[in-house]
Amino acid sequence: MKGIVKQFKEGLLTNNPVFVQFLGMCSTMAISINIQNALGMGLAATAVLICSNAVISLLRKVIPAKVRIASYIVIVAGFVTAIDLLMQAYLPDLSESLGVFIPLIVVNCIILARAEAFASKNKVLPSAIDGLTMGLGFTFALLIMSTIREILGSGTLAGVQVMPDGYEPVMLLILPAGGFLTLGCLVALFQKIMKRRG
Amino acid sequence: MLSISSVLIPAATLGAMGLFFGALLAVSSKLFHVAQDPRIGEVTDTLPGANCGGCGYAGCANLAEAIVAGKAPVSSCPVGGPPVAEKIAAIMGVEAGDVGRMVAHVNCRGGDNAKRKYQYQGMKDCLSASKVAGGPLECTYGCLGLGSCVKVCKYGALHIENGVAVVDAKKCVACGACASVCPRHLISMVSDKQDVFVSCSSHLRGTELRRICNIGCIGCMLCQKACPSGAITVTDNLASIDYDKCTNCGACAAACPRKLIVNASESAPQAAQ
Amino acid sequence: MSGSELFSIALGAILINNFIFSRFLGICPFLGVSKKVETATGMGMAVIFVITVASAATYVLNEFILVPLELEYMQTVAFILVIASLVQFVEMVLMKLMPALYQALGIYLPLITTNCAVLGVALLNVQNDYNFVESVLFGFTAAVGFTLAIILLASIRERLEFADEPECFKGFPIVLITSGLLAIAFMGFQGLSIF
Amino acid sequence: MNKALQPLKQSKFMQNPYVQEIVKLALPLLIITVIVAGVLGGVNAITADKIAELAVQKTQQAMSGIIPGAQFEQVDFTDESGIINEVYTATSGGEYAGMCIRVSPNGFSNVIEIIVGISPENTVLGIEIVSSSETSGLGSRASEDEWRAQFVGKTGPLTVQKNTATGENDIVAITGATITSRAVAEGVQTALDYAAAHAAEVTE
Repeated sequence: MKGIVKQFKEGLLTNNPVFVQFLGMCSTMAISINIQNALGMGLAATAVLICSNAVISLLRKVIPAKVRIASYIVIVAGFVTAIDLLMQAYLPDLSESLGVFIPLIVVNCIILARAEAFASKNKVLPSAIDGLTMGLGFTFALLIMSTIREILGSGTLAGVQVMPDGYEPVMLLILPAGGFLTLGCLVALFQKIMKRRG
Repeated sequence: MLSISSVLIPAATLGAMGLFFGALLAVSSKLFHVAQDPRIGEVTDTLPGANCGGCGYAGCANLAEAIVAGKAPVSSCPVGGPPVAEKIAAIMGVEAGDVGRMVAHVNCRGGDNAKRKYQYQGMKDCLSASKVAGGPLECTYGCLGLGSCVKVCKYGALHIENGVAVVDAKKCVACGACASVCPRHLISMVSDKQDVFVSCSSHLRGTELRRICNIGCIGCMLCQKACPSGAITVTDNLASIDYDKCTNCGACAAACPRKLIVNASESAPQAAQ
Repeated sequence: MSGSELFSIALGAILINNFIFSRFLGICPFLGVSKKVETATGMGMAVIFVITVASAATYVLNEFILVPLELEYMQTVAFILVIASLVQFVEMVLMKLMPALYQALGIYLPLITTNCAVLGVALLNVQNDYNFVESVLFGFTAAVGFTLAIILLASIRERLEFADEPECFKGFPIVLITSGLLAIAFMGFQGLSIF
Repeated sequence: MNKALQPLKQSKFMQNPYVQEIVKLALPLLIITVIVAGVLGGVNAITADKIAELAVQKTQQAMSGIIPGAQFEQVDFTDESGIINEVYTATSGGEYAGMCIRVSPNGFSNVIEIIVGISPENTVLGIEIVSSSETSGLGSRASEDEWRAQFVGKTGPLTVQKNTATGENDIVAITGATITSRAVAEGVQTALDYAAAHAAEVTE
């Protein structure tokens, strides 16, 4: 049990995939414009992470080293396409707003990094839990990013007008450049907190 | 609906592609087989594989090659830390222990004791400062204390104490980043078992040196006479210790009138006056 | 497809919709490998080499295998299989035939498989249904855009070593802020359009 | 299993190192790709008709939004512009009530699907953005009602203006999303041209 709590703490805080390991930043910055996108992307990525980590650690002894990367990616791509198709059929509006970013989960560095660094070296259950914790860490980072960018950038939160009418939204935060700036400040803040807590 | 063909066709096409690429990789791995030290593969696997570049190399395989070729120390992976270092040491057949932990050491203690030629207000970087008329210090060998080594060190093992860089042996992993960035080349890698050091690198003659720094080596040779094992010799107005012969007895530190020979085992002596 | 159309694809991919600053593809290697200019150039060359070959390969694959068999939904899996094997194959060939070039590109080749830009280009080629020449050109110019961005950032980062930014901004945060400013600069090209 | 493979293993064919390497590497990859492809084939078969059904449903909804109470009948079409996907004729109460054309111009980040309703007198009855993944907060504001309402009643060549609409056929672009606004205008213009050219052939 203790191991799992440690993994959760690691996934969300000390070893957060976005703020500490700097993985998966392509989708973090591009998607985090509003909360629904962030939540949708985060949960889809978490689902893929759990399944792919579990399956990869199941097959880790069977896959020879030379074709390791190719087979991992095919497994991950298989899961992503399956989830993409299911989403298009049963969650059409979410799938439309996530657009081109669902296929890009395949090459989202978090999934392959966790598969390579963790799943290929550990048993099935820890790998699945690692997938879950890293996925939640990723969603946690996405949510923070999107709350800031949506409130300041378009004055709404989950589509609901939050800021007073006189508020002139900071358009820059919605644009790509805003992604870089917001993530930069967030990582700085994160490093400051982690440094003070030793 | 779920018909057989709608499952068979994709399975067949992708299976054929998988086979084709698998075969391509297999044949090419045989055809283009390059004799490579198998240990590189093993070391790459033990490294975390995040290719973060924290060790200064462009990725883990690159670092593995450097370690196997002996160019990089066993413990240069910051992310992996000691556990990974031990595993790599085992692969390399080198015990992490017996190689002796190397530690960086700054061969100067001038800092605020050294006289200034001018008040430097440029970029807080030793390299840039040393370009301005040979640096703000009268002494052309001494530490400028602007902290380029502190900035480059990824483990926070260096800090500036009254004008001169000091190494915290516990945190230092001997990655050599500070040694390469210091424009005066004052930082050398020594075994952490060595306690006695000459903390000066100036070859100026005694009279000249007395004027510009009150704790520099004047080449009076007293230490050379006092040393029982002949480990310390004065060459070109500067005392230097042969670390293999030195037994850390501290006789030279006691004999030195300028108190600049540091004996880490006792508390570091204060400046001369 | 007339010359001006090709030119507009090229200019679009390099400046207007630069792959890093406005499409957000390939950020992980972009931030990871841009410490020094020559490592960045090495990465840039490797990316140009692989993306151009990958665009050609994925176009051929899509046009002659996936579309006739109505397997469009398999695009992602098929493309990524091709890219991964292509990169590994190219790495082996280079290691044997051109060791000097391999040393230069060396470690960046496996890094590229996990690069979103490569798959991004392949998918965008299909979406804009470019023909063969347009796809290869789009791949090539997208990679040139990537290289331009990574070299720009690498040269700035080398000077960043001497700036004394606040303690918590050291490392990645200051790099992200710099990329943000570069992205703002690249936004200036948005208005550019070719007729 | 191993005993059964024994004869095969001894055969000369298997001794060749290339073949052994191929078997060692290609077999796992083959197995994985076949399984993954099989699963995907299955998932696709299940979801294919659901997705198609959803698409048709969405188009119907959009079209009845533009010409309420009309029946729509798909008509085949000759498409020169390259961005027209479908053409429907609308008949309400038995007589011809106009045409709905689905166009998909290239927007800023992706293709935008629009349904343009055109009255028999070749004026725009209304437009509906079926699908667009433009940057939300900017390009996505194209689907807001008052911006789309600008198109209603327009006939002539549409021109996109940055701030104020002076001419009779002007459309005010969304601030910060001129590329999306231009794309939508281009889509509507193509539909208008098509309707004008083919109105006669459809009504008889």
